[in-house]
Amino acid sequence: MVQQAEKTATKGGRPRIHESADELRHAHYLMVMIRRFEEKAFEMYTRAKIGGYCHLNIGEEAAVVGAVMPMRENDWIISYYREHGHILARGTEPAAVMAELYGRETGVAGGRGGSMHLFDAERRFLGGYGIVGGQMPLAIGTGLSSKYRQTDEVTLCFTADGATNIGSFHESMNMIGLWKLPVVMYLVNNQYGMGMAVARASAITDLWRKADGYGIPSERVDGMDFFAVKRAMEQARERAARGDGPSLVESNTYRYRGHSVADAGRSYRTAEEIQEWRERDPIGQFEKVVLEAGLLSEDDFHENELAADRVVGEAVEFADQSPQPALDTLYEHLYVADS
Amino acid sequence: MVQQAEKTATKGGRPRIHESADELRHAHYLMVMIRRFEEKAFEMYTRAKIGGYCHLNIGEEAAVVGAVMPMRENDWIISYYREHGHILARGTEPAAVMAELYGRETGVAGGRGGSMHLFDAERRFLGGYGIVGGQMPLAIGTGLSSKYRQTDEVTLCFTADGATNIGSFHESMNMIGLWKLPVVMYLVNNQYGMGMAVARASAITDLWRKADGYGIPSERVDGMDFFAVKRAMEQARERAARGDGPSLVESNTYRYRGHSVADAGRSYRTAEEIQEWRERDPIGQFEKVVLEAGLLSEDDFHENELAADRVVGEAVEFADQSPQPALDTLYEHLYVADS
Amino acid sequence: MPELTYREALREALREEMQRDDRVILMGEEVGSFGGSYKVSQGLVEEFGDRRIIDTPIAEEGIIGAGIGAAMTGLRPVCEIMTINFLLVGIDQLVNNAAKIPYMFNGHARVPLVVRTPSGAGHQLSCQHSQVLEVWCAYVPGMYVVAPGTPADAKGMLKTAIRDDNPILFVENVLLYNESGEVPAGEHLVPLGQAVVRRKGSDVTLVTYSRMVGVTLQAAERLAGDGIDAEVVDLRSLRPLDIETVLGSVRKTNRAAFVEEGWRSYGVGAEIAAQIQELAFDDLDHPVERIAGKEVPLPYATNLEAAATPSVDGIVERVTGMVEGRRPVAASA
Amino acid sequence: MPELTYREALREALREEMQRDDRVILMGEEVGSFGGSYKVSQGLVEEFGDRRIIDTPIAEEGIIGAGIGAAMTGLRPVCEIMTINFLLVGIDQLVNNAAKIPYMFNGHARVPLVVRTPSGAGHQLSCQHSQVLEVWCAYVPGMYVVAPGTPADAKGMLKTAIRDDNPILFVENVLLYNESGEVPAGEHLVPLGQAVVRRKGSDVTLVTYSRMVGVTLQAAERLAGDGIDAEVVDLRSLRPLDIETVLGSVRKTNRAAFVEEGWRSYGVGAEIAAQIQELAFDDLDHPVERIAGKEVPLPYATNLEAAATPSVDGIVERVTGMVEGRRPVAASA
Ligand SMILES: Cc1ncc(C[n+]2csc(CCOP(=O)(O)OP(=O)(O)O)c2C)c(N)n1
Ligand SMILES: Cc1ncc(C[n+]2csc(CCOP(=O)(O)OP(=O)(O)O)c2C)c(N)n1
Ligand SMILES: [Mg+2]
Ligand SMILES: [Mg+2]
Repeated sequence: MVQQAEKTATKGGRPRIHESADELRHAHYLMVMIRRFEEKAFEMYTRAKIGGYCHLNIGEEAAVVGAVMPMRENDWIISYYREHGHILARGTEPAAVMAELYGRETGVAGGRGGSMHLFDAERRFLGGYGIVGGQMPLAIGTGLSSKYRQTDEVTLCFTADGATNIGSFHESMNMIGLWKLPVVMYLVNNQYGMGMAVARASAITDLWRKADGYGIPSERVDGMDFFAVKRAMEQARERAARGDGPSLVESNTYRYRGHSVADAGRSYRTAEEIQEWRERDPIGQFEKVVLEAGLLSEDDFHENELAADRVVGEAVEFADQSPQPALDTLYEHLYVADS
Repeated sequence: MVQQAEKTATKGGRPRIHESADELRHAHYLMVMIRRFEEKAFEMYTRAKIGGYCHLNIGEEAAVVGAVMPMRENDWIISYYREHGHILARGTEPAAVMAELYGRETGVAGGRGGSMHLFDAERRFLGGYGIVGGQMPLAIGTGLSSKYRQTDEVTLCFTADGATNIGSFHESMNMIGLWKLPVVMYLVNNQYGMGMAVARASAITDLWRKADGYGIPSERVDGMDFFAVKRAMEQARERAARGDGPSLVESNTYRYRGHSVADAGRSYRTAEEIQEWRERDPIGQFEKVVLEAGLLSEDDFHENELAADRVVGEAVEFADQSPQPALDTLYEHLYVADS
Repeated sequence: MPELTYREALREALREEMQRDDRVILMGEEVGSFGGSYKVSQGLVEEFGDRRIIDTPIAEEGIIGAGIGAAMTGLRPVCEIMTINFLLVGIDQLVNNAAKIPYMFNGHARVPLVVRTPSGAGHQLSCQHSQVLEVWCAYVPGMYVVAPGTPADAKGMLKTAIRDDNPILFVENVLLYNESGEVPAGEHLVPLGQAVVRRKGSDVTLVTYSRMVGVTLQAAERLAGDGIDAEVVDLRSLRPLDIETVLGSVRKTNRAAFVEEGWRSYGVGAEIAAQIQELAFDDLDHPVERIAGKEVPLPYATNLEAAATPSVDGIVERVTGMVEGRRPVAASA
Repeated sequence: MPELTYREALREALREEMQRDDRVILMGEEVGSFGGSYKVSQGLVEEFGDRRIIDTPIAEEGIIGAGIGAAMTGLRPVCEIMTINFLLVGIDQLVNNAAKIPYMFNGHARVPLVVRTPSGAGHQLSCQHSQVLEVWCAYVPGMYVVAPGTPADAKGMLKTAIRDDNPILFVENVLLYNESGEVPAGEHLVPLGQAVVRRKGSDVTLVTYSRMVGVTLQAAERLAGDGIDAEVVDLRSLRPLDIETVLGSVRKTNRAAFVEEGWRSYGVGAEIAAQIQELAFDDLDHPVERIAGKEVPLPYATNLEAAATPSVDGIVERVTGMVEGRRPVAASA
C-alpha cells in the first residue's frame, strides 16, 4: 500500500478485473438490491412504517459492496448507524433487516435496535452504533482479540468523514497503529457530516493522510468505482491477515439523499453538485465497465433488478406480517443469567 | 516555521543570542530558582508539609523558561499538573506558590487547589489541570475569544508526550488548526508518561509530526537548550500574534525525578539514561554558552543562586507561617452570586 | 400574549440575549445554516453571522472545552450539544473543568457558560439516543442544572441562564420542541432554582419537571374526573433545588409522588423522595412514590417503547392506588 | 485465614482467575511493569507476560472500547481505569456501548467485561482526583455496579465478576488499598448483589458501602459505648441492589441512616432512603437520614478536606441525634 496521494488506486488507469462472471453478477446484485432496499426504506419511512432516524446508503453502493466483499467469513465487521447496506452486503437476509426497521420481533435485533443498530452474530457483523465515533474503539478490541487467539481474522471497521474529528478516532487509530492490529479502518467520505462539508469540519481535507500520525499506511480511492474500492480493500485485508498490520482506506463517495430521511439534503449543497456525483453513479459505472469488458450482459443486469425488486418486496411483506415483540419480553436480555 | 525534521532549530548550529545581559541574568535566575523551588518542594513533601500528588520540573527548566519568557503580558497560559515552574517562570510570587503547595490561605488558589491547580488571574495564568489532556480544549476557547475580541493575544498551551494519545488532543488540534487560532501548542516531551516510554504509548515517536494531521506547522527543538526553545517559541508566538495561526513546538527534555514525588522513577529507566540526560543539564549548558560568549560571569550565576536560595527559603517561611483557610470558607466560591 | 413553540421561545431568548450582549456566542454542531439539529437556532446565523453562530466539528469535548476557555476570558458562550446522549463524550469538560474551576481556583476564575442540550426520548430513536441523564450533573456541586417544561420558562430561564455567571447545564427535551404555549414578549426573566405550582390541588402532590409536566397535568385532569384533586409542582431546576415549594405542597396534601421520564433507581425522584421524608416526615400519610421510565435501554419497537415510558394512564393508576392506600412494591428487574 | 491487604486480595483474585481461564486479560495504564498506579497488578506481568497484562496509552475511551470489542469476540477482559475521575473521558463507551449492547442487539452479543477503578478521596488529591461517581453508573440499567468494602469481598467479588457475563463496573477505593483483613485462600466467590450485615444491632440501621463500611463500624463501636446499638449493613453492590437485607434490618430497628463518601444530593443514599420509606414506611420511627460528603469540589487544604469528608465523629453525632429524636434539617448550600 502506498503513502502518496499521486499513487492512489484511482489514478493511473482502471484496475484490472479479476472477478469471475458469477462474482460480478453477485456484486451487481448486491448494489442494485441495496439501492432498491434503501428506496423502499425511504418510502416506508414516509409511510410511517419505519420510525426513528433512518440513514440511507444511496449513492454509496460501490463504496459499501466493494469494501465488504473481500472480507472472509471469519472476519469481523463493525459499523455505524448508516449501515443497512453494510449488513446486506455481508449477506444478512433483507427480510430480517427490513423487519428490524419496522421494529418487529423477526428483525435482526428483535425490533429492539432499529435502523441504527443492526446485528448479525452468525455473519460476525458486530453492529451499527449511533454515537459518532463510538464504534472505533471496539475495533481495537476485536483486533487485539483476533491476535490474542492467534487467528487470521481481520476486522473491517467502518467510519466516516465527520467521525474523523472526534477523540475516539484518534485513540483508536493510535492503539491500532501502536499494536499493529489486524484492522482495516474504512473511511466512507461522503463529503458531509450532516450539513457540514468536510472542509468546514476538518483542518485537513485529505482525510486518508490522518493515518500518518499513527504510522498506518493509507490511501484514498474513488468510492464510486467498485473495482477501485475492492482492490484497495483486498490488499488491506491481505496485509492485515498476513500480520503486517492495519491500514486506512478512504473512499470518496456521495450520499444522494440527505443525512437522514428527515433531511432533504438541499440547504447545504447545490443541485449541480448532486448532479455531478449522480453522473458518476456507482451502479451505472459498474455496468458500463463490465458491459464493455464483455463480462456481463444487459440481461444479467435486468435479471438482478428483477431479483432485487422481488427480494425487497418480499422483505417488506415479511416485515409487514411480522408481529411486534411481545410486551412481556421488555426485560429480556437486559442481563445474562450468571454463567 | 519549518515542517521537516532535518531543519529543526537544534540542527545546523547554535542559535544566535540576541538577549541582553539583563534578560540572560533573569532567565538564569528563573531556571535556578525553579530548580531550587522544586528541590525544596521535594524536601517538604517528604517532610509531610506538602501532600497529594506533586510533580516536579527538575530537568525541564530550559524547556519551561524558554517557552514562557517570549510570552507577552496579555497572552494566556494554560497548563497541566506539572506546572510549578510554569507559573514561576510567568512571574508569580514563589511564596504564594509554595503556600499553595502547603494548602494555605495565602496560596495562589487559597489552598483549595494545591500543586496541580495553580492559578494567577493577574498574570493570565489560567491554571494547572489534573485530567490528562483536559487543559487542551480550553485553548480552543481562549484562542477563539482572543480572535473574537480582536486582540493580538496568544495562548500558550502546555501539553506533554503522554497526553498526545488522548482524544482531547485530537479534537483540540483539529479545531485550533481548522479555525487558525492564535495558539501555540507546546509539547513537553520528557520521554515518559508515568512509566511509559514514548515508543510504548504512541504509534509514532516524532510527536511534532502529529501536527501534520491538523495542518499545523510544527517543529522539534532540544528542550535542554534554552536558546533553541526560546527561538522557536518567539517565532511561534509571533506567527500567532500576526494572525498566521497556530503552531506546535515539541521540546525534548527529561525529568530527572520520578513521575511524582512518590515515584522513585527507577523501575522503567536505567541509571545510564538518567546520567546521559543529566550531562546535558539545561542550567549547566546555559551557563557554559553564556560564559563562553562573555555575556555573564560566574559571579552572576553565584548571585542568582544566592537569590534563588533566599527567595525559596522565604517562600517556605511564608508558607509555614501562613494559616490554613478558615473552616467557614468551605462553601465560598462554589457559585458566583448572580450578577 | 403571543403563542410560541418551545423551540421558538428558546430562539427568541437566544436572539434577544445576543442582541443585548455582544459577548454572547452560540457554538455547536450544525447550529449555523442547518439551523440546529432541532432547528432551535434557525435564522440566527443569517442575523448574527458566523462569527457569533459557530458551526463546530463533531467533537463534544472540544466544544465544551472551547466554551470554558472562552468563558474564562470574557465571553459568555452558549454551547449546544445535539442531545444529552452525546454529552457523554464531552462530560469530562463539564464536570472536571467547568464545575471545578471557580472553586478550585478560589474564585479567581469564572465560567459563565451555558450548555444547552435536549434530554429524553423522541419517537423510536432507540437506546443510544433516548436517555435522560441530567441527574448525573445534578449530583455535581459547582454547576447548575435547570430544565424548563414550558415555552415561557424555556425563554425566561434561558435568558436568565445566559446572564448568570455560573456554568449551567440547560436541559431541553426532544419532544417539547413542538409544544406551544404563551410566552411573554421581550424582557422575560425566570429566576433559576424556583419551583412552581402548575395546578392547585388538595389530595396529592405530583412533583415533576420538563416534558413530564405536561403529561402529569393531563393525568391530574383525568384524576380530577375521578374526584382526586392533585397539585402539580414543576421543579424547573434540579440544582439549585427548591425543596421548600415541594414541602409546602406536601404539608397540605400529605401525599406525594414524583414523575420522571428517566429511570427510577438513582433517578431524580430518589432525591425528592429522600428529602420529602427527611423534612416532612410527620406530614406524610403514605410513602412518597416514584413513577418513572422502565429500567431498560429504551427499545426501538413502538410497543416496547411505549411500555417503557411513563404515561398518563400509568400515572392515573398509580396515583389512584396511592389515594386508596395501596402501598408501592419493589421495582421489577 | 491469611491476612491480606485489599490490594493483595485483588491481586490474588486476578492471578487466580488468569490462571484458571486463558481468556482473562488485564489492560490499562501502567498495569504492567509499573504494577498499576495503586500497585494492584504488581508482579502479574512477570507471571503472565505482556500478552495478557497490557500497558495502554492514556486513552480511557480506547481502553474501555478495546475491552468491549475483546469481550464480544471471546475474551474476558479486565480493564483498569486509574481512578474513577478519569472514567469521565471513557464513560461513553461504558454507558452507551457496554451497557446497551446485550439488550439493543436482542441478546445476540455479550459483553463479559470488568472495569475496575478506585473511587473516593485519597489524601489531598484535590477535586479532580477525589470524586465518588459510581452512582452515575448505578443509574444505568444494563450493567452492574459493585463496590467491595473489605479485602475478603475484594477478592471474592472480583473473582465472581470476572466469571460473570455482564458488563460490570467494579469500584475499589483509594484509601482501602492498604487496609488488611482475613481473606480465604483459593476458591472464594462472593455473589454479586447481596448485601451483608456487618454488625448486629437493635437501635438503628446504618447502611453504607465501600470505605465507609470501616468508618461506620468504628462509629458503631463508639455509639455502643454510649448505649446505642447500631446494626451496620454493607450494600456491597449498588446494582443489583439487595434492598431486602436493608429492609429486614430496618423492620427490626425502625430507624435508618445511610453513610456515604460521595455528595449527598442525588447520591446513593437518596435511592436507599427512597426505597426504605417506600417499602418499610410503617416501620419507620424517624426519617431515613443521610450522612455524606459536603457538596463542594473536594479542597486540597487538609482542614477543609477533613471538614468535607464524613467522619466517625460526624456519624456518631448524627446517629445520636436520631436516636434522641432530633429531626434532620435541609442541606446547606
Ligand atoms: C458524539 C455524537 N455527536 C453528534 C451526533 C449526531 N450526528 C449523527 S450523524 C452525524 C454526522 C456524522 O457524519 P459522518 O461521520 O460524515 O457520517 P455520515 O452520516 O456522513 O455517514 C452527527 C453530527 C452523534 N450521533 N454522536
Ligand atoms: C485522563 C487521565 N488518565 C490518567 C491519568 C493519570 N496520569 C496522570 S499524569 C499521567 C502521565 C502523563 O504523562 P505526560 O502527558 O507525558 O506528562 P508528564 O507527567 O510526563 O509531564 C497519567 C497517566 C490522568 N490524570 N488523567
Ligand atoms: Mg459523512
Ligand atoms: Mg511525559
